[in-house]
Amino acid sequence: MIDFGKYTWTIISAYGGASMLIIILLIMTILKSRKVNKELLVVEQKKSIDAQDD
Amino acid sequence: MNPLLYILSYEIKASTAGRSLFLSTSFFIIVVLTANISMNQFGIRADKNSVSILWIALAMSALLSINMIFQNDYDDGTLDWFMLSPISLETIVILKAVAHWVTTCLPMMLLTPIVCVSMGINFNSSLWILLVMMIGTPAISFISTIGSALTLGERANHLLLPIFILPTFLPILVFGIKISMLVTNSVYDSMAFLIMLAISLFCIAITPFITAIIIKVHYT
Amino acid sequence: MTLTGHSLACKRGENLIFSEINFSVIPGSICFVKGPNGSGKSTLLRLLAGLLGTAEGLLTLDEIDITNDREIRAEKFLYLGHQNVLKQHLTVREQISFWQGITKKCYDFETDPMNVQPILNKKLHQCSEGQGRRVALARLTIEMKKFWLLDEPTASLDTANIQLFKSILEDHCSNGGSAVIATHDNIGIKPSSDIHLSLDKSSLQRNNPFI
Amino acid sequence: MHKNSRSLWEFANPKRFVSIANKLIPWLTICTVLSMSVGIFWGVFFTPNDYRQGAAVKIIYIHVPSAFLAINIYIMMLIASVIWLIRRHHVSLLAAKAAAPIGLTMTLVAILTGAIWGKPIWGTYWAWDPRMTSFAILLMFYIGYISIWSAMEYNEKVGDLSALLCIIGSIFALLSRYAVIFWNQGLHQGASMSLDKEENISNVFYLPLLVCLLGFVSLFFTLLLIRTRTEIRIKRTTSLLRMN
Repeated sequence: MIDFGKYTWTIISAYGGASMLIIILLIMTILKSRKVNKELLVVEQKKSIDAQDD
Repeated sequence: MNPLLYILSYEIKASTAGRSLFLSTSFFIIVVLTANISMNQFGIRADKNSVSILWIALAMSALLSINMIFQNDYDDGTLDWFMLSPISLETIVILKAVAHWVTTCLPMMLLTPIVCVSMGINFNSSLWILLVMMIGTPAISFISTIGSALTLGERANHLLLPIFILPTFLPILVFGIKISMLVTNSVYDSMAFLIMLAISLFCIAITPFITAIIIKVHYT
Repeated sequence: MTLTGHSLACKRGENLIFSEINFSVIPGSICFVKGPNGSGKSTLLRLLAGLLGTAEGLLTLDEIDITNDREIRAEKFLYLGHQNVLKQHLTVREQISFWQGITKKCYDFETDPMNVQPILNKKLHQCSEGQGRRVALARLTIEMKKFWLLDEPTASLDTANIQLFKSILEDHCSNGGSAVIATHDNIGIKPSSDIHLSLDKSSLQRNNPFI
Repeated sequence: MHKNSRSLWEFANPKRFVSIANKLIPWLTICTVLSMSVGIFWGVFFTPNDYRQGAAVKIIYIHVPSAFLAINIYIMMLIASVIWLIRRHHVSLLAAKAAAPIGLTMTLVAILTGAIWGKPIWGTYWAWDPRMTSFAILLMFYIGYISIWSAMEYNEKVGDLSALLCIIGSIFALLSRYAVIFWNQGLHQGASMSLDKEENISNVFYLPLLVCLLGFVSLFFTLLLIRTRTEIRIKRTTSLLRMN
């Protein structure tokens, strides 16, 4: 299917390696973003409950 | 006597009394000898082309004593005292760097001609290497103050220091090693000498200001 | 010379350590800084010494604004914090002769106000905490500055040595000097004024852009 | 700052930044996905082979954009650090912090693809050619910058230190680069993306490369916005917790 003659593996490994690195970065970014967002929501909710109590 | 000279001699006295002098020079010798011995065991002769070992050992031993430059002063309050004294912080940094040079780089340089013998470098060339070191090592001492100031108060993270200080030695190391190698092969490139001198002077000129700014950051 | 603070405030990052500190120290008087742990006593002394920036307020010396004046402070103030400003591997004699050399003044070995004579040849790391503190206090009598800013000066001193400290303090005051001292110990001197710091953190983080 | 003033400094307000970022992120994501897939498909399947390098030239569509980003992200961090030091805008500092891992990844991608490309063309994965050495230097300074953040807890002091480190790093990185260039002029071809493109690279490769570049740049901005938003939220969480 994908055929670039003698360079096939060169190109596949370059693209594969590059996309792996970028996907690792992407996943780490998204996971951290979600985790932090959750924590913030919890803290903010607690804050607003405290404010109502006062 | 001038108060600056007083501080300088006090610094030198304080750091030699702490035996860091002995430690960093012996570290230098140990690194060079270990490298030479292990290279000779594997059939590669440590010859005049291995002169780069000298420079790497020198940079490493300078690194070893970096956190002594400001950390001790920070811990015992001397840095507070310097901050409050009428002498500007930049001057203090210069004195510190000179003291560091005298107590760590100078002894190592004096040992260089002896160590060079183990690599089969003739005496004449080793004097030239000494000259190149003379140009390069003050810059190493000055750059070291930056690292020392950056990690002030971060006791747990002494590993942090080599990570960002070793790369800043690069310009000096690249020139120092290359010129030393040329010199041992009897090639004398005066242009390279001059450029190395320029780089060295440039580093010496900017680092006191940078270090002073970094120290002030710790005090705001 | 009167040192006056007009509604001083200090910030660390976005945190307000204290604010609205007013005081006045006239010549020959002593001012104690009082307050619970963590209320910013050390911070106030460091701010007076010039080691920290003033966020708000003015510090004046005889009506002259010295809030940002480094030279006048260096000339008039002597700050001694928790640390002793001593090098671990030098002897007491070397340490004292360094101060003498740099200030061009002499320590009075005849009367020996801080009783350092017996430990002159000891290295600092061989000295006990209290002996180290004594050497540090000996610097006060060498440098001869008008204002002493002392943070826990009597920490780890025994009663006999507190008496020594009291006598150099009284000497200092009778010569027209003054001192701002943060301490929990009872030195036995009646201060002419107090600065009270409280642990009130309600005004904390009023300028935090993240909230 | 006045509430209605329209200037760049509006972004300096963390809340405002987050709300703008929330609006921008979906669009940027679409832009990234579109231009990257179009650019790479176009480049890989619909361009002819280079007459000298054969099909290996197709690596250019990731190599050049990632190298471009690796250098420019460092410059962006440098500018953000200077803005922080002068105007004390937290968002600027946090953006520099957030950009560093992206820059590191891009440097790694550039080095990796370059090595894979170099093997069939030059016959070696790695040569100490000035441009490759520059990337090695860049890598070291990225690692230094990230390590200072990871080693210390966030506060303004560490912010100042990291900003200064970024400035010092760029001075010494430049010095090292020219020190290396002084001693060896290398085998790397000249810049592929300079203004006089005719000299360096023909049109057939240039257009898809531009699309890829757009894709990488918008990928960078998407990641940067997400990461900066995360950093702001962390800061907000800790500030709220400390208020109790």
